[in-house]
Amino acid sequence: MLPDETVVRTTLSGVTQAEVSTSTLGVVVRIPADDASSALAALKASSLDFIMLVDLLGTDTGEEVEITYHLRSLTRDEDLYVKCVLPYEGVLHSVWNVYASALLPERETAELFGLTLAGHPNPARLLTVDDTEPLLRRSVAIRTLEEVRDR
Amino acid sequence: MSAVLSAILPVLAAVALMLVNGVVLIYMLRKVLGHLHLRLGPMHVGPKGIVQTTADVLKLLSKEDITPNGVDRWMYVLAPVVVFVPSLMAYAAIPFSETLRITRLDTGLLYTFAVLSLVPLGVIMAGWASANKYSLIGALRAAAQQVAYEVPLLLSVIPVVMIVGSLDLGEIVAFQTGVWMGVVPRWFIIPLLPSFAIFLISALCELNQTPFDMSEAESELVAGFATEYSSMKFGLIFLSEFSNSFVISALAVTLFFGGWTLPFVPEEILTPIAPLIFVLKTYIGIFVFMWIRGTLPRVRIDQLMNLGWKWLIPASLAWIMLVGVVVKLTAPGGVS
Amino acid sequence: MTDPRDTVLTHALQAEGTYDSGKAPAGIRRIPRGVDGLATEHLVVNIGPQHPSTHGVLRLVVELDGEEIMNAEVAVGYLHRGIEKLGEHRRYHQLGTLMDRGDYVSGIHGELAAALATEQLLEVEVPAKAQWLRSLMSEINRVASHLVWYGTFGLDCGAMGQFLYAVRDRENLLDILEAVSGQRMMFNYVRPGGVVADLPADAEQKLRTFLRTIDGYLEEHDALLGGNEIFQKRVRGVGAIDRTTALSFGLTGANLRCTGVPYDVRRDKPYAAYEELQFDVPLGSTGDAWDRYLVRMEEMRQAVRMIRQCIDGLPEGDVMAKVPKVLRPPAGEVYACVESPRGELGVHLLSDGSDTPYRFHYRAPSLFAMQVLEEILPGQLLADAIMLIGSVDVVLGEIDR
Amino acid sequence: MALDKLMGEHSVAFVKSEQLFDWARRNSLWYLAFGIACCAIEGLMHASGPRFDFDRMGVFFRASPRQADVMIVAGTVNRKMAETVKLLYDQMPEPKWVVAMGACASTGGPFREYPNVVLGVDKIVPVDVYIPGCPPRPESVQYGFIQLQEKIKRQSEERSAARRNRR
Repeated sequence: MLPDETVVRTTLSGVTQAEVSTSTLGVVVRIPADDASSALAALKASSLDFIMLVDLLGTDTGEEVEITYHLRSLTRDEDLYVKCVLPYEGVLHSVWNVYASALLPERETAELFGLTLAGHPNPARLLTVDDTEPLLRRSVAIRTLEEVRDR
Repeated sequence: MSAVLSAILPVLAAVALMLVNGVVLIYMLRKVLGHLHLRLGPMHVGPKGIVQTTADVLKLLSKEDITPNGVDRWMYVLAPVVVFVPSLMAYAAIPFSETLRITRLDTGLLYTFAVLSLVPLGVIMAGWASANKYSLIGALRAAAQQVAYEVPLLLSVIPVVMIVGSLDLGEIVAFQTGVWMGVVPRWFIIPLLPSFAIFLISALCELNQTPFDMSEAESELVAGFATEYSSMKFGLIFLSEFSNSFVISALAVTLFFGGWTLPFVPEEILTPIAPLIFVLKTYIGIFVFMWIRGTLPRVRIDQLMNLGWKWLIPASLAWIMLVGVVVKLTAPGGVS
Repeated sequence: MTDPRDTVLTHALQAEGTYDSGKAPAGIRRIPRGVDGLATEHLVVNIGPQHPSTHGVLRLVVELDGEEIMNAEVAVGYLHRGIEKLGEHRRYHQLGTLMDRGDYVSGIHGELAAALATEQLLEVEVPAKAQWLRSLMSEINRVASHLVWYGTFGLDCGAMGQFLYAVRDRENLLDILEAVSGQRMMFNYVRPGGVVADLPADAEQKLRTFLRTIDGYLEEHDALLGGNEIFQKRVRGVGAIDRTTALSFGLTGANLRCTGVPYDVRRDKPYAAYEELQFDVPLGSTGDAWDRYLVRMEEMRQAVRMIRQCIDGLPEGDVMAKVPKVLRPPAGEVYACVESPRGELGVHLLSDGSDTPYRFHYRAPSLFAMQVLEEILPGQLLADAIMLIGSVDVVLGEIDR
Repeated sequence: MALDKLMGEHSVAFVKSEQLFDWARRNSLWYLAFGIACCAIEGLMHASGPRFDFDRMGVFFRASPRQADVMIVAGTVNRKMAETVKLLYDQMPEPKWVVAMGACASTGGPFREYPNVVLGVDKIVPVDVYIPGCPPRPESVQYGFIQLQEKIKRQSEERSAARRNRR
């Protein structure tokens, strides 16, 4: 059920330089961050017809934040993972006009990784109060046993 | 007895009756809802939980009485009184038996409806004064609902008055004694079933009971117009809601179920236990209200308005014309 | 007049200085007001974190014009407990405990997703009996979770009675779940490699007695709420979500199937024992609240049908594969998804070879169901807004993670 | 209460009426269901369900804080929720009690290491009864309420004892 890589490569060749690979996850496409929305629009309109953005998540890889878009085409029942990389205080460009399902996950990812959200209708914090530091960064530690014991 | 005493005694009886009623009805509601919902209702406070409501009332008496800031002081304090007093005054005209009655009013029916239509005034005052968005929406809903359902309530009662010819509740009941063709009791429920149906629907709206309890909709408006009321002010509102349901049920029994009369019981047994029969019938009516409250979902406010203006009022007008024609045709010999 | 409750409303929003009622996202429809020039002042109501009908601590900031909603904005985060962050400090077999507390109404599905992801990394073969037990427990939990949805959906429409009947049935189901896994809600039953324990004898006997009565009870539920005229008038044709909106907002599960899209993870990406079980996937047509009701009631009947097949066809064999005490899966990234009662519940695991995952992401179906509310609420009445929250069946533990 | 000014603090009438009101408070605890997380499903839904019925003890669900005596905090309180808990506690009329239900409300529970979680609701509001468990069974929630009733009875005895030896 993996989408066939050559079609992915051809659809993305015009829009951006992408390198397509297959890993335990499935077919993974790595693209530069700032033309994420144009790549997603191309994939959505292509013959592979990725109609649904199932999920959007960020990962702190130690020196930068990696954003993963999980696309799915219901008619062909195939999944595709588009990844792009952002510096720590980078700007996450919203893709909500391509996939409206990214509205809330983007706010959450930006807030928990300390990114600034651009092009989003309501870029406010979703989950935490204002002055909390980006909690999902590897640098932010969780409470130790002593802190918890003498609460 | 001196004139003053004979004047005060019935009023005290009315107040005592209302308080006892409130206590018994709240206990009955929690028990009925409990058993309707497969659970037991209050059990631990006193044998079978009988003393539960007195515990609630005493607790409400001893609670701190909060007046939230930003509240329109006088209207906030006055509102529960305006809700409580009309439902107390409505007891005046209800005939418990031939002689046992607070006052003999020959316009008893009109008086009762006039007094009951004061309650929504108190509801709107409560909602507006307590500076809370939920109670404001609840109050405005209550206003729209009462206005829309005052009219069908009165229209549904006119056929009864047409046939009996008088507004005095005692006379309406007297008219319904005796039996037709040996077996059918002369209660108005049988000939005037449609007007009883309209009366029931609009009575449910008057009482803000489910399925029309939009003004204190539990799931939408937190506690509706009574959101900002604590301790005894809330107690007054809670009590008046139950005494309203007693009054409306008493009216339904008087108008349609032949008040304190039972068809086949001879005269001399009837008179001593007449008040008991009347109260028993009223409690059966209240049980039906609670039964409806436990099961039906809530109607949306605009559907309620459609039902009121587009269905109930035309239907009751048509029904009045029909009954008018029948009464006219059979006028010389009276109702056969 | 300042409303004390208002301080709760505005502290988060005004502090961020982002909330002005004029600005609604362009994509979200705005209802033009003042048709005949009658400018009415809008009332910003805060269906607050503490509200009898929100399913936990959801705050819906609703801008009302009279009873009609002009603009709705979801303010969540009151239950953000850091399931994903704590997942990075838990061993692989402990992830199930976090997932239980994510979607706390149907815990088995969360545990199953985490176990499936770990097994994909470990490439371990789960014995057949464990697969069947997993499907059995998932379907029992699905009926229990749909009963909670059914109860609270009726409560939002104002009916009290059927909520208590639903809780009565759910008590019987929780007895069975407790007999099998030892806990009523936080089962910790599905582990990477299989399930913890075999089906005890009394659980099977309890299940048989339960199955004798459940069909009659389901008919009773359907008649009590679905058959009620007032409920049907309240629900038919309200809050319709068409196909394209549902797909573009990432809806999955019953919310998507009620618009006619036949996507069900149990059939399209089969896991556990769902290949061997016969069940059909109910589909709706218009996608309104009535279709969501019908699809979920039918799903309950299918689940009971599957429970019967599971008990009769339970194979023999042991329940746990040979799995080392401390799991150290090879480095790699994996995504496993499960059909939870609220939609597709996915776990995205990135492991770096150590005994704790490097990144643990939990795809919550309720977050996407909540998102679509912001789109369909403008134009509805306040009473319908509360009912629609109940109809899309969200759990706040999942949205805030 | 005005009665103690009228009849004097040690008069039988006042002491008896105080015990009467304490009995009333004990037996009609209306709780403000503050269901935050998983404990809400167990403690509020199932505890007032058909099998474990809270209504038997006179414990009844009230939606508005103005009419509630007991606040059940059922679930994890995080920093964004703390303000609302404090506000609701302030809105409740005076003889009020707080029941911290579950490990999360008592000490932060399984999420205690996360910086965003408040370690126990007693950092925000004074708590009277802690109910352990994650989630506690409905029986233990009812046992918690019985303990609260005992506590109210003990408080009134302590008050009258203090008054007696002040004489």
